[in-house]
Amino acid sequence: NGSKEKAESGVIKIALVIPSTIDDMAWSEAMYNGILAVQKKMGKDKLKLDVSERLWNAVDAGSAIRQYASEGYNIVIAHGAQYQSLLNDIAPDFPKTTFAYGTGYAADQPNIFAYDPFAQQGAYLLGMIAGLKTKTNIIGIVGPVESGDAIKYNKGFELGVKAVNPKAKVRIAYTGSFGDLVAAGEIAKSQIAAGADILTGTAQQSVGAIRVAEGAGNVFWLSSDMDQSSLAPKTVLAAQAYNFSKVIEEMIDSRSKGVLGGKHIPLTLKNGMEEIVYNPQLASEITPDMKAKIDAAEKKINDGTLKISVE
Amino acid sequence: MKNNEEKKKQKQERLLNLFIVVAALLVALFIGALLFIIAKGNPFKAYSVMFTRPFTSLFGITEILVRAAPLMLVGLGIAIAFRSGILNIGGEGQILIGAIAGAAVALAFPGLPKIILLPMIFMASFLGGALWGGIAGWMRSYLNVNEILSTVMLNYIAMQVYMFLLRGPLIDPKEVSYGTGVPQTAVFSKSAWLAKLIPGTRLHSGIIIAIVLAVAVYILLWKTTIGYRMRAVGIEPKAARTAGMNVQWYLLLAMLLSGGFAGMAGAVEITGVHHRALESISAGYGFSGIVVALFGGLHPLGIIPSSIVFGLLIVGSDMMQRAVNVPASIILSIQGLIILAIVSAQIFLVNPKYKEKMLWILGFNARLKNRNKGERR
Amino acid sequence: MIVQFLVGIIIGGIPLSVSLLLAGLGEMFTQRSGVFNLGVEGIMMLSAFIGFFTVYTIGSPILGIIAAMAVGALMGLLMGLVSITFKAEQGITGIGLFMFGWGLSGTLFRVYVGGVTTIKGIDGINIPVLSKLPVIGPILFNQNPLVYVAYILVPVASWLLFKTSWGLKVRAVGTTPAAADTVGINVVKIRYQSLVIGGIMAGLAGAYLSICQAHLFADNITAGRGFIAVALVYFGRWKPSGIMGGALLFSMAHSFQRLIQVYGINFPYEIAVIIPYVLVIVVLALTWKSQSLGPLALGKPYDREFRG
Amino acid sequence: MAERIQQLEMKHISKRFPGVLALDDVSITLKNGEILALLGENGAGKTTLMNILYGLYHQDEGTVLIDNEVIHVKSPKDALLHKIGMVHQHFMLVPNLTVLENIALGYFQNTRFKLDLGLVRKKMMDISVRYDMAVNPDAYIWQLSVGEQQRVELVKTLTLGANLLILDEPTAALTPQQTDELIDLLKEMAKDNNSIIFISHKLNEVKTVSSKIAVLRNGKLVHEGPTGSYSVTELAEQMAGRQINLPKSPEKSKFGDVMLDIKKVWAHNDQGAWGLQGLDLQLKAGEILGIAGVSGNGQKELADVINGVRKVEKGDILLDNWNITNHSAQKIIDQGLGYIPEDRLHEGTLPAFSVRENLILKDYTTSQMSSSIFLKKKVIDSFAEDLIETFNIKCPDMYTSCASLSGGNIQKVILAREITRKPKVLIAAYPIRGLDIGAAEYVHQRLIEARGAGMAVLLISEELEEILDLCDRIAVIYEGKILKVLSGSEADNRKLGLLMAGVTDEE
Ligand SMILES: Nc1ncnc2c1ncn2[C@@H]1O[C@H](COP(=O)(O)OP(=O)(O)OP(=O)(O)O)[C@@H](O)[C@H]1O
Ligand SMILES: Nc1ncnc2c1ncn2[C@@H]1O[C@H](COP(=O)(O)OP(=O)(O)OP(=O)(O)O)[C@@H](O)[C@H]1O
Ligand SMILES: [Mg+2]
Ligand SMILES: [Mg+2]
Repeated sequence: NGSKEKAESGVIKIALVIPSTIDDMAWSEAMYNGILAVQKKMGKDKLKLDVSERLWNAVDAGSAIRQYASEGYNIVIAHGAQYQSLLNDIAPDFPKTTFAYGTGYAADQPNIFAYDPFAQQGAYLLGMIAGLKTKTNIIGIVGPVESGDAIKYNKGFELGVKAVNPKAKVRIAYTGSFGDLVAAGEIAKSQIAAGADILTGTAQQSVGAIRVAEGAGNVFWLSSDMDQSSLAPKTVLAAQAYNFSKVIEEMIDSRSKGVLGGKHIPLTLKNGMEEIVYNPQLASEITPDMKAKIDAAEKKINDGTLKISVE
Repeated sequence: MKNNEEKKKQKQERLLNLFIVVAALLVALFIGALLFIIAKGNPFKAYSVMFTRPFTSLFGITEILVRAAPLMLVGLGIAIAFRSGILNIGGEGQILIGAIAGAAVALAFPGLPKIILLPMIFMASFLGGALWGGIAGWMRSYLNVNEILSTVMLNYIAMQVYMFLLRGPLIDPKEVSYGTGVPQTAVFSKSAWLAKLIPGTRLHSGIIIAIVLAVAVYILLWKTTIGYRMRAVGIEPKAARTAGMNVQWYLLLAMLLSGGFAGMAGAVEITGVHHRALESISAGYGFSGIVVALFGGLHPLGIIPSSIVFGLLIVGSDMMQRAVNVPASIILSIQGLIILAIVSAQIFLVNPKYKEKMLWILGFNARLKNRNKGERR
Repeated sequence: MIVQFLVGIIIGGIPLSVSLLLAGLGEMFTQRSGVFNLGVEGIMMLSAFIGFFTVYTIGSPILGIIAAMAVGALMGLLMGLVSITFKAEQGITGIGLFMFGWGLSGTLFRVYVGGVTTIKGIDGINIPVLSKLPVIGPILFNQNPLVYVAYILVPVASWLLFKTSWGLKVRAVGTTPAAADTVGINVVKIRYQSLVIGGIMAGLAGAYLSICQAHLFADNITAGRGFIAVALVYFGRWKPSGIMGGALLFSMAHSFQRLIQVYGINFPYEIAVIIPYVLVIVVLALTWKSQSLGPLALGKPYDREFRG
Repeated sequence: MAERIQQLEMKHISKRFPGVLALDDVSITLKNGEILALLGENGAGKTTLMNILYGLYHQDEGTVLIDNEVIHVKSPKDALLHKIGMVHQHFMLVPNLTVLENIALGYFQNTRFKLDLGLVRKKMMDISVRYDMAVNPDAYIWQLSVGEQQRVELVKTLTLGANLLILDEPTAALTPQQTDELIDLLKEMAKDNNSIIFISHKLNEVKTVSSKIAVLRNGKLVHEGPTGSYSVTELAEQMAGRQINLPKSPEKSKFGDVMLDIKKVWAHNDQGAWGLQGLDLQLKAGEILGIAGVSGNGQKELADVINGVRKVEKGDILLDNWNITNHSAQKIIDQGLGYIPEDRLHEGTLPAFSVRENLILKDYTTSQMSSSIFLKKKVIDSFAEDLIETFNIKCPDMYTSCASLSGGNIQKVILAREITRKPKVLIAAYPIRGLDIGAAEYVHQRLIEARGAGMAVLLISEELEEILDLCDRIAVIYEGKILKVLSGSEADNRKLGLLMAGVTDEE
């Protein structure tokens, strides 16, 4: 009956809680842009959005989430894996509110969605691009911390490279921090100095590495989380981008059918919540031959004949 | 007669304290208002939310206490170290090591009953934090390595050790089997959860533990021979040595205790709030704890209210950011301003010269009276 | 191969050492005068933004650096106002300053820039011919201009501290302010001057990060470097050469751990990442015997008439 | 040197500190070539008055005039510009700078940015030669003995161009010889048309050096006039407002067993050289044994090794036949050692602790004051109250911090604590240094009482007067060894003076 009320008023209030900021050019911004896109479609009067930033710490986030729920927001999105147990704690107290978090698989409560980017899928395709494009046969990954999405991404990427270019070496180095852009830049420099001509990486720190790749000249960057080509149009070749707007739409849709949660939403190439975006300015760098190979692989992934194991 | 006068004086002092703290706060808020204008937000609305909204709901009030618990524990540890002459800025690392040690115990003995398991977790966290603080303490005592240097470095090392354990040996097996790989432990068995004080809120019994420990620290520092020695060593190591105290050992002990308390703050967070250990368990409590301790006058019983005030500051500004829609960063800068203003105001409370002037401004004519009588102490 | 690896370490390490060295040298003056400024991180953060913002709007990196230094000086004055004039506890003042600087930079960035944007900044200079020399070429003759500035400042700081009357005053004020006071030295003024110099240097360090190293600004760009710089002052025992040694040790260790990661030597990366921190502690612990007296009045406000 | 100050006047000076009226309408005058001695008990306001003249403090009321012109001395810099120089009660030297650098510090006030040490060296050597005060310009202050530091202070003040000199207890830490030299020097300088204000508690010196005296009591000027007509006892009476008799130990022929036996002890000093070189000494119950010697000859090391805070390299120390060599300080204290250290504020007490807490510093672990780890508040309170009363310690209440007490009262706290525990052996290092004559009388009485009660007292001092008055035997320490032990009756000023200078074979 809760959903009916909302349907009557016709306005959906979404609250977003993110660990970094809406302009981090990565994970948080991707989600923010996704919601904005839905808002644009539905109209500002139909979808209201409020954001709380820098709630990297789970305690602070918990308080924000609880407050949003008690203020009658319909959907509260806690955009990070670390928020899982918070939601499990809060959700039973607000049975009419939809909660969502990701990366995660466990939607243990009837009003929690767990969204789960299959980072390895897009990464596999990007890895193929890297393997095909590299001249030095050295490809560098600038990692933040070896965990969660970064592992999935890195593994998928490596498999993609090996699939098309077994001779190529993939070198991973971590900064030990998600936000240290300068350190990421330094690692990128070391990677380039050690011969890498294609770089990739995850988390908001990667912005620092992109800048270094751009400065180095003949190095390409492959983006994760979102299309980062606006940062370095001559360097960012392609991106594995999450289409969070579809995730949001699915949740809104579910609610209208009276389902407040309890679902695991994977973000895959197949369901279009994850996609490969090519930088139009560097379109000439991707030959039709390469494109064909990538598309073929994508097809295989989608029909299940190619499984990318991240175990 | 004399008693009356004493009382009047005490009343004046209290009034002065209040007046000065409020005045300092106003100055900070005024400068903060300029920041709001720069950030294109409405300062009036912001402040009214910040200082009233937390009190309008049970949720707000309980949240303040949820924050106060770890702050109090860290603050107590800092005060112990400070009183013994050591500036412990390694709280952040000690919290993490404490949390992970407690988590390891919670995961290893899920079947034990609550009254055994919880104390074991707290003990483990205490020992973990004590180990981390003790490293710095030992190096300071016996190798003469400056504790500021070592604790800054140890904070980074703790962070990496913590992450290593979380994504390796202690990771939730489900995270591995499912392939999400989020660095967090499995949820503890219920017997490792602190009791909830008020259902429907996050308020847990950690705050009671913290208050009890604050009293214990007070007793330790002022009512026991150990505390006597620790404070003596902090004030004048030379005299303490001449009086037969083992200065090095008491410095080390202070750091062990200080780290142990920070470690227990970690225990409170994992058993009271998250019920598991996860990334980013400390919201800078290691640093805020220093501020809390100093606001509390480095006195355990002062740290109780000061951690609650700081809890209000955190919760209130958090609510304010959502209400006014300004960048979250602005809260940090306003908290910074408040700290600066309040420490600046201390001079009016501590320095008798300024204090007299302030009393005079408030209309208490202590100074002139004394003078005419030509009184000597 | 070995030579290449070593050169790689040095080339990778030098840029990293610059911000630590600059901020550390500044903090050395501050501490020598008796003030413990834990707010360096906040100063670096704010000036990194101001430097970036100036380049972003006006386009001149030189002006950016000047603006960053000016903001650093102002932050130094603020620290002075609270810790010298109001005689507040210095550690806590530093933490306040840190929070203020961090928060303000984040706020201004969001409101007036909006999102991550890159700028032209200052690139390394490639001294023709010389930079082609083997081994020393890339190390000595192919660096960012501020790298040279930072390393030239090491002897300059030494000279200032040990060979000028001002430096003598700073040393005296930080050790026995009462003695300095009784020969007519204005303790407050010297401390303010030292704080301003410390602020300017921290500002330069911040500008280096945003304008020279990253060519952009992002929230928390300094990521703890200011705190490391403060720690290195202790490591270097309040001497420019010691601080340089510390900054080099720390950043070379960083560079080393990055390279072993990049070359795929297989062990948990966490261990690699903590190498520099452990190394700094270990070196200091091993050299404990050569202890020297620091500024004895460090952290203590000075007041002629006030008796604790 | 340029023009001299002809006349200095301080008129109607009042100064208030929170809770204390330190100076109440005080006026003094000083003419060129005069030496004015400023007398008064501890806390009478002498230093405060001089600090006002020197610009360190600012008077609440009153004016300062030089040559009939009102001057405003806002800071020491102004004072130096007016050619006023001051040697402070506590040395104002930077320990980790050299002598030369310390002097340059003041010298370069208004000169160039570049440090020209050569110039200062020349100036300084001029002064040093002219007044015959040898100092090594390149030595670090921390390497110097107290006497040498005192000389540096003087040279510094003169190099900075002062011709009105304020000397605040300059002789407190000097040996008799050094004191004599200083007095000659001051007279010399006065002849040279300098004016001098001299503060001291040692009335003999005052009588020899000064041409004029001013006496402060409780912040008020109670007497001013020429020195000539007063005897030392009269001066003492002026100061304290009562009669004062410095006590002497009554003759005694029977002493107890050997309580402290120091056998050929060797120990390093802070600089790593040998501070004690096979020192040998026996101390009996019920006697006061004086250690006479120029400071820096091993007194500090001796006190330290007995206390267990310095390592004994060779030799043994027996306390009541127990070997305490290299035991921990705690053990030695438990064995029955009492100690009145030289640095009363930072070694003898914990300055920020209350009087109450300082009084229990050595007894808080006894079963009387604590059970297991808990301190017994009530017992301690009444204990502290008792001591404050019996030892007449002047403090607002027992919760006042020790740092805020006057030197004499701090010494009383230490005495009360150490004597009440009835130690077998009591070491007293320079117990009356800096104390006024009334307080000195008090301390001496207590030491004599301790002797009467059978304690073995080791009195380390440079003041021959004190040693001759109190000691049953006198050991002269020289370069880390006991040069000779004299009985109280055979010793006199001259003999001791020679021995202290290392001369053993007179005639
Ligand atoms: N800065 C200060 N703050 C508070 N009280 C002070 C201060 N300086 C001096 N006093 C008080 O003023 C009085 C005079 O002190 P002053 O130091 O002038 O005495 P003095 O005559 O020099 O004593 P002494 O012989 O011990 O050196 C004392 O009661 C002292 O406690
Ligand atoms: N900012 C500075 N940088 C370097 N040296 C300085 C600085 N300020 C002062 N000095 C040195 O100190 C000398 C003057 O110091 P002093 O404290 O007397 O200054 P002042 O301007 O006379 O003081 P005030 O005007 O505040 O009374 C200068 O000649 C120079 O040697
Ligand atoms: Mg005095
Ligand atoms: Mg001037």
